Amino acid sequence: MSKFETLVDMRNGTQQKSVFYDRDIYELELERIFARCWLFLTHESAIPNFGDFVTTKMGEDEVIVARQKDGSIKAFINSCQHRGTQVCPAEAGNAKGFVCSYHGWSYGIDGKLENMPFEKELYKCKVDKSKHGLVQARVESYHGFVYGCFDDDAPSLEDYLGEMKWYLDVWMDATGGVELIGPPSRSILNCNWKTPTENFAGDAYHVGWTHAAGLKVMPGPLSVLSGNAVLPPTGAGLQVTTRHGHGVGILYDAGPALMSDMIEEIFAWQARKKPVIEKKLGALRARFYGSHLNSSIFPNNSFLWGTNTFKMWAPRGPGQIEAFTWAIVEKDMPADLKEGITRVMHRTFGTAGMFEADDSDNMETMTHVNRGFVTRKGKMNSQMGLGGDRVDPDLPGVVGDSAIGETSYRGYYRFYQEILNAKTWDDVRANNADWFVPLLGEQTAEEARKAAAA
Amino acid sequence: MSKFETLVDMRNGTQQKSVFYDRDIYELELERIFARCWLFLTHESAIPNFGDFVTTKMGEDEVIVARQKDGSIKAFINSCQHRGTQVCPAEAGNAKGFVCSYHGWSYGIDGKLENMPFEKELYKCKVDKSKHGLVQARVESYHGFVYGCFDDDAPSLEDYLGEMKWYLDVWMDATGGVELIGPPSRSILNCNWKTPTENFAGDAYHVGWTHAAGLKVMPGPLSVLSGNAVLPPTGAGLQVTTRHGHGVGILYDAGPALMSDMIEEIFAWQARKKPVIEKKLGALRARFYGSHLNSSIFPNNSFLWGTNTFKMWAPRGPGQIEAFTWAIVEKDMPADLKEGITRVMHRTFGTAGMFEADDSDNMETMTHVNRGFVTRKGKMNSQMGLGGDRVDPDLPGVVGDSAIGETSYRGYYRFYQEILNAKTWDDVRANNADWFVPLLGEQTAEEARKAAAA
Amino acid sequence: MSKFETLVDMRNGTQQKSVFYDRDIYELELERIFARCWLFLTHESAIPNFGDFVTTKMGEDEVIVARQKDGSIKAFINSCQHRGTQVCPAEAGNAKGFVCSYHGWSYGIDGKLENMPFEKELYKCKVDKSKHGLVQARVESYHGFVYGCFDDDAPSLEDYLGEMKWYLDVWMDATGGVELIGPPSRSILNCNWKTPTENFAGDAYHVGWTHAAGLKVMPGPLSVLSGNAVLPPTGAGLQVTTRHGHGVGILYDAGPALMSDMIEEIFAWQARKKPVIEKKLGALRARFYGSHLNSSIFPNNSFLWGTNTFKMWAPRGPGQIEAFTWAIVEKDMPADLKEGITRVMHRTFGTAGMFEADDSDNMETMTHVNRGFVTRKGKMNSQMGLGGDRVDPDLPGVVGDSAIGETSYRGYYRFYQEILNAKTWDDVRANNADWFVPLLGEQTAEEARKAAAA
Amino acid sequence: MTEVTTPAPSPVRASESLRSEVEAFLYLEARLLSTAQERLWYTQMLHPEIRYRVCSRQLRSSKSKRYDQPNEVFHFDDDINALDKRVDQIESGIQWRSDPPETLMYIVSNVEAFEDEQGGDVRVYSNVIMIRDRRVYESDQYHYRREDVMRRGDDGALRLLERNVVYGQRMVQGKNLLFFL
Amino acid sequence: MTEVTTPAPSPVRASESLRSEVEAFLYLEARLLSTAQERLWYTQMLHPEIRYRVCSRQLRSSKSKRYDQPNEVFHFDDDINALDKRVDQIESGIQWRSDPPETLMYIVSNVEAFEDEQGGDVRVYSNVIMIRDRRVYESDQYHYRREDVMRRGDDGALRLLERNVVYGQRMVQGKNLLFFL
Amino acid sequence: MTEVTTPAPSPVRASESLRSEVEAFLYLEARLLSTAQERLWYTQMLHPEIRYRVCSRQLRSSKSKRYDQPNEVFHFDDDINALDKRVDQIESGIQWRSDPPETLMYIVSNVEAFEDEQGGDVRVYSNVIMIRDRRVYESDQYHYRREDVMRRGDDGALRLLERNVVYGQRMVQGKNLLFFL
Ligand code: FES
Ligand code: FES
Ligand code: FES
Ligand SMILES: [Fe+3]
Ligand SMILES: [Fe+3]
Ligand SMILES: [Fe+3]
Repeated sequence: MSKFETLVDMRNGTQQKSVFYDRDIYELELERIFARCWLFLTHESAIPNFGDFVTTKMGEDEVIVARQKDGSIKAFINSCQHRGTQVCPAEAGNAKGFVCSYHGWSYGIDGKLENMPFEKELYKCKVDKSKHGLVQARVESYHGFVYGCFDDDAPSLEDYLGEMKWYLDVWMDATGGVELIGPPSRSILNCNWKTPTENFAGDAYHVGWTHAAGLKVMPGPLSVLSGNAVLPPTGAGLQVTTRHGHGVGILYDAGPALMSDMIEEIFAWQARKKPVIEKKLGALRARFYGSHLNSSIFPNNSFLWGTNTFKMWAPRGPGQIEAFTWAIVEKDMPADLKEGITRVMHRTFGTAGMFEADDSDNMETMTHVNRGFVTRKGKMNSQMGLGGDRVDPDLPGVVGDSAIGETSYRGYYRFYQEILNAKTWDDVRANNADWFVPLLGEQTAEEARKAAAA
Repeated sequence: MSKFETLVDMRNGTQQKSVFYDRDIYELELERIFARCWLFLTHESAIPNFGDFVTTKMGEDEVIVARQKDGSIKAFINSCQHRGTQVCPAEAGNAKGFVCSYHGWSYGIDGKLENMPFEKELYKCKVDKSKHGLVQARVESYHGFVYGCFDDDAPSLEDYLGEMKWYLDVWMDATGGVELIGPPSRSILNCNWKTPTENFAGDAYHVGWTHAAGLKVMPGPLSVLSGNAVLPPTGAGLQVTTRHGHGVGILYDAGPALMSDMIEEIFAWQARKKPVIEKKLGALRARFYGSHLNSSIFPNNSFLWGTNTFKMWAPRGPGQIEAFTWAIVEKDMPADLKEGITRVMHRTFGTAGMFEADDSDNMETMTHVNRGFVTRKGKMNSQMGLGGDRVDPDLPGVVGDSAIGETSYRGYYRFYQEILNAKTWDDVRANNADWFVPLLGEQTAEEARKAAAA
Repeated sequence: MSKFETLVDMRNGTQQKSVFYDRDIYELELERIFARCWLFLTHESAIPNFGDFVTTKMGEDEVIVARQKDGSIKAFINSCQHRGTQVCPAEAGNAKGFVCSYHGWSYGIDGKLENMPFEKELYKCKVDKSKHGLVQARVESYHGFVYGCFDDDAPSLEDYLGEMKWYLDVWMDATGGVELIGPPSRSILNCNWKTPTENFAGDAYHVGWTHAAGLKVMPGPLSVLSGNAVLPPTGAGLQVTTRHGHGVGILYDAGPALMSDMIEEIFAWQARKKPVIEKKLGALRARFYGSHLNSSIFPNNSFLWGTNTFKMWAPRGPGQIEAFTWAIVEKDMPADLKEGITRVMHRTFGTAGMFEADDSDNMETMTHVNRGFVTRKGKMNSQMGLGGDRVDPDLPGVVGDSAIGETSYRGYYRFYQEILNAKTWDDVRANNADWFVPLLGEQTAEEARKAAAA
Repeated sequence: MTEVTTPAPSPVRASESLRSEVEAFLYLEARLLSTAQERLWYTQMLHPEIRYRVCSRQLRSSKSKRYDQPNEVFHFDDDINALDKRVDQIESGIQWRSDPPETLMYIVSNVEAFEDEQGGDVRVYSNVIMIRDRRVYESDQYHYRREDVMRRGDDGALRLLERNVVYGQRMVQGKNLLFFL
Repeated sequence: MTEVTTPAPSPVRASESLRSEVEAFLYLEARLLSTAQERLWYTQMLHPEIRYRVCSRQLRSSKSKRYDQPNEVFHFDDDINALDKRVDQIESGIQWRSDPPETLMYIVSNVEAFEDEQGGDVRVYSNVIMIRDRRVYESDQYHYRREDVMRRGDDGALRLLERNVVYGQRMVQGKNLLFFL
Repeated sequence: MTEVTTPAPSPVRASESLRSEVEAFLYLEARLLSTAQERLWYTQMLHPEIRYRVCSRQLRSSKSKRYDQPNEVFHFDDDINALDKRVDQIESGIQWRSDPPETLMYIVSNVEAFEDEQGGDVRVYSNVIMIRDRRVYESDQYHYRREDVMRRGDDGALRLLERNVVYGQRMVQGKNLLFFL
């Protein structure tokens, strides 16, 4: 058994601290996670027209994401098939294609190799151009959110998102659709890529303490939480984790609580739209619309619905990430509401954000204390609510009945270990029936199975 | 036989140059040296009162060292048992305990987990708080100098110091006690952690040459050494190495020679106190009081008695250290004498020290030339005085009869190899009877054994 | 078969992208390439007199290169045999010897250990000084160009240069001799060391595209190439690769085309000298004199004859180099012509060079895109002209009949793989008869053999 | 957003004495911000109608004009109230990240002043390197260009009416911009 | 090459008003060079007889005098024509490396001015940190000392007659010096 | 030690002409120190009663007042004699580390001057980045704030009476401070 197979104790909700530090683990993550999972690329609204493109990262691979003539979207690696040079240094634009700055090989907007200068005169051995296009990734969209995947064997994006779709649909779809306001802010954080992801997936616990100062000075319905003065009451929220490690936490009715001078305007907007959503989805899910959702899509994509921030955490070695931040707005909002949300979102969760910076020290130190040999031999704990997780007929995924708990941590790391262990996606698929057992324990799982059978 | 077992030729006094460069060797050092030996933490005088604490490094592990209610001292790793965040960002202070900035778990001044916010409401599975305290190190003191050790199997601090105590007692104890003046200066040096340690352990040879300029312009009894103009005469000093690699070099009667405008005042102070010490310890050891002692306690703690500098060299990878520097003063000195010593000590051996910076280039280049593949295949030499080392009935340890020699280099690296090879401290203990054999050679060692038996 | 044996597909002209990124490959390169091949050190003209020396790099090893009393040149590692300190911090000078700044061991200008301070008084065990000289490299010169080699088993420099000598002789010798104008400029480039070397060895293809802007604004005979507006006509040039990976590309009659305001003066100088060279070497080779030659001597030494730039690319890990740049001038040129060439050479290919900087982005991105896990699984292509390479009775080496092609890339990486695989130079020598087979393919090679036999 | 640090439409260079006054203003501002006197800065140096913006631009080809998505992201886009909250946060006593306190140092240089068309306002260019030391090991360096507009209050003293920071480093390497630039 | 930033033989410190004028000149130059106005800089600020040099010195022992090879390498040694070509290259529209455009920021400091023996010329010392941001991830910092000579044109305006840059960092860590220092 | 770079009790801003004089003083000092003229600096710019101090502060929680150990360490705490020895060492000719010679470059900025209560003294704030190039590969950057006091000598020229450097970077990353700050 390799030393990588026991990084996570799925049943007891603990993880080796070395997962934030060890370079060998990181290399395995690149291979088994980032080269195999669906990774966020862009929102379709950033590349509406034929020839529009953005460049971004898939793990540490640089990719171009481009709108095709037929309206589809392709993604391909930003490295020339000749000697490897980057073919596009811009972050975004509209192009007919990409010309390599070294020898001028040119690629179409679909990444296919179109021209090699003086090909006829100089290439005696015919180079098969059809085999020298830029390396393609699979691309699929969900409600305009575009993801890419390097593994042909991976499930479809929809299957990969799985139970999460039921929660995403509320704001991505039932609202009439959303879009991301770019360009993203981009900044370094000296932390492991999993530290913000686990936090967004399932950490309502830190809000009152980490963000004590921000909560205190930004007046709003959550100010009372500052310094853990009070606990959200029972029934205030919910946590969910899913098949492929995605997690979501819900704080009911708290939607735009951190949106500062935009709170009232947003509440008013939501109040007007809520009836429409309720008609579409029923009361249970419509309540999510006005709630605050924190969430991560495995492996490195997070969002806050309510605070309207959308994040991608690109890894740069085990101890550093690049954070990408966009604002989420509803498509049918008036321009000044979109602008206001964007302005306030950056003020709270952007690079100069009053809440964002509170988190930095935590994430950086929890990464770098593990330089210590004895330190990194220790374990991390995510046992809050352990034993209380369950399957609910009305709520997809495994559910924790509390606004605050670590259900999503456990679910995130369960899948993390599963996919690290898997030689191929078939190994993952083999667990489809019983994936939740380690989270629930045999007994609860048995009940869950029975309930499902019934 | 692993490639790590032949880094040192104990008998011939040579070492592989790669010990200053190789990352694999460094990782082994963290495991077998820094996680097993006694490491300097602080002087008790820095944390006199209940609740006083300092933070420091044990190898690359960050630790908190705190005075307990009962006057004892505890040390524990500065990383939360929840998700790993650093719990104390200050270097020193007085605290009731430590509250993690992430979720607010709070630990007592003894490192025990005291409170998890909303524990009762949120933790269904009871987390056993008694098992989630900060990771403790053993802590023991010698004359107020506090050391920590991560290995339960290690000998006591007193046993670990061994023969060194006989030398340390002179200035640490017979003087009426000393203390360190902090806060320490802290600075980077781009060298392997063993380069300053070996130097302080046993390098009187470099003084005249490396410090030629400083000696020349700082008037005092040692100025004549500048540029190797003269050699200290026979009988001018002594070198000693000990069971666990600690070494000391003595230059008789040269005590405060480098202390610049404080020389006279210190000589006068020592002259007044010397009779007391002679009464306590006899003439032989009392002479040490007015002498200059250079020394390292294995693995990374050094001092100069006379120049009154106390050092800890914290490793930061194979090619970098953080140097901590304190001034040593006698407790019963008047305030202005303490202040003067501190001022002059920093002027000579502090971060802006006129002698300290002379050493930097040597230590940095002897580390980094080993980037060269052919360079680092070579060996280093520490054969000066080889063949002359002996055991002396009056002087604990293995002794070299000269102010200048490399006895302590050989002893330092002998133990370095021994503990790198040892699977546990039992492997070390098994050599207790014969540890000095490689240093003396069989024949001399045999005589030593006989003498000891007699 | 180790994973390092299939980095290059010699027959098909492709290479793994990981050769620019992987640290294990890099470590093997240090051992099997830089510790075994002839590496450029200096031109003799930089150290004309007894005691003159320069310091430079051989791979990552720092060396001193010094003129001896008998006029010969020695090279030795710049690391003291005592504790390893660098013994010479200057880049150049005239010295009687080198005194280590740590303890003052002193070495002669020949690297031999001459003096250890107080040796007689302090060293009981006699240290054999004759065995503690600085580690020597072999040194040989070719027309004043001095190379060093750490492997006693390697062929002589002349054998190592092999067929290249026939091309080098034209400008190094038949001109009456050349010299390098120093000191070199020195600068970082964040690229793998092979990226500029492969480029100089055989990349005429990039000139029109990469250097479009420079060509456009620097008036001269090559301006027409800007932006690939035209292709040099058939017969405009030639490419050659050789036994040990060295390559050269020739663009006929284009000599000083990039030399800006010096073009006319240089053309006039060459016109005057050409008859002499033609008399010595015949018309075929004399034409090389007024031509532009781009070339690399394996592993990391390049030059442009015509643009008169001479380069050494010292590796600093897999992703960084230090570029050394000298100007090449003919010894018998008048001082102001030498000065003008030097001035203009730095303006084009120096650290602030208008052409040099064009190349940087290509070389840096082709290195660092390989941080991407999927990216670096790909291959690089150097198939241009594959199938057309041949052996020519009049031209040493394997020849490609075109000014533009990738013959030299293929030859460079063929030898790269060969020497990486070789346990000793004997393994290389065993291929001497058939080395060109992978480049030509069996059939063409068979013809080549027959022709050679005839 | 105005193209920062390009000359204003009718650039009338201010007198040296006005430029000196402006420079002194910026030095004082830097000193207040680096000695935990943010409230004093807020009260005495800001104009109540201040617009405080910090902008990064997405990297685009200078030739591609067909792509029409916005290319600016505003890390700050604050009015006087938003700045008030930022100062409040610093003063809250429960901002864990600023205890032990951080140490800032500003190098303010290349101060140029121009008369603005709008009578009395001063348009000011400056370049800044700011280094933030915090914890034992963190030193982050920031650099940026500023275009400010200053207006005199009733008391005749200059106040900051507009701050426009062009943050040229596309990926912020200092991990956050939670300080006053 | 003149020993840069050591006092001229008869150093007569210029009046503060001349020094201010010179400082403003250097600030304007920096702004033009960092806002893609190199051509304006070339046309309006350079003297037609300009000599523009950037020099690195080989590290030598200060005691060794027997070695007589040259110790200076000139990264720039340009006259007005060579500078013209450099500006041309930037403006060519086909210099791939400068698209997306780079962002430069100069910190020009320690400006001292002296009257030169040659009537009317001004000898100017300054110290510079320049940071070049390009692509998403590259920020290279350069630092150097300058000794300039300025001369008034017929219109009375100062123009740059000599720039001598001492580049003290022996191995240039910012990978190239392809910008105006 | 005085809290550096916070306003003096009765801060009367010096006239611009005095401030310019002070700035010129600091520029000259920087130039002497970076061109191997330390002795000239010592002789002509220092006041015989100078107190020259460089201080690091231990990081403490701003709330914890119960801990009463000293929190300052002085890297320099020199009088005129100690400074003399430091200059001697540089000039000794046997300081191996300074051969080949180092190259220093100071960016002195944010110079503010105040009249001190003690008649005639000038209290001066400045911010500094200093970069030291040495050997082929070493470039170390330092940054710090200074609070100086200057006093006029009998000849009317300013001399440095007090230098107080607050060194904000707790762990000195440039490996030593063996230069004049
Ligand atoms: S590397 Fe892209 S065209 Fe050659
Ligand atoms: S990490 Fe410390 S309380 Fe959660
Ligand atoms: S290391 Fe060179 S003399 Fe000791
Ligand atoms: Fe948070
Ligand atoms: Fe020393
Ligand atoms: Fe090129």
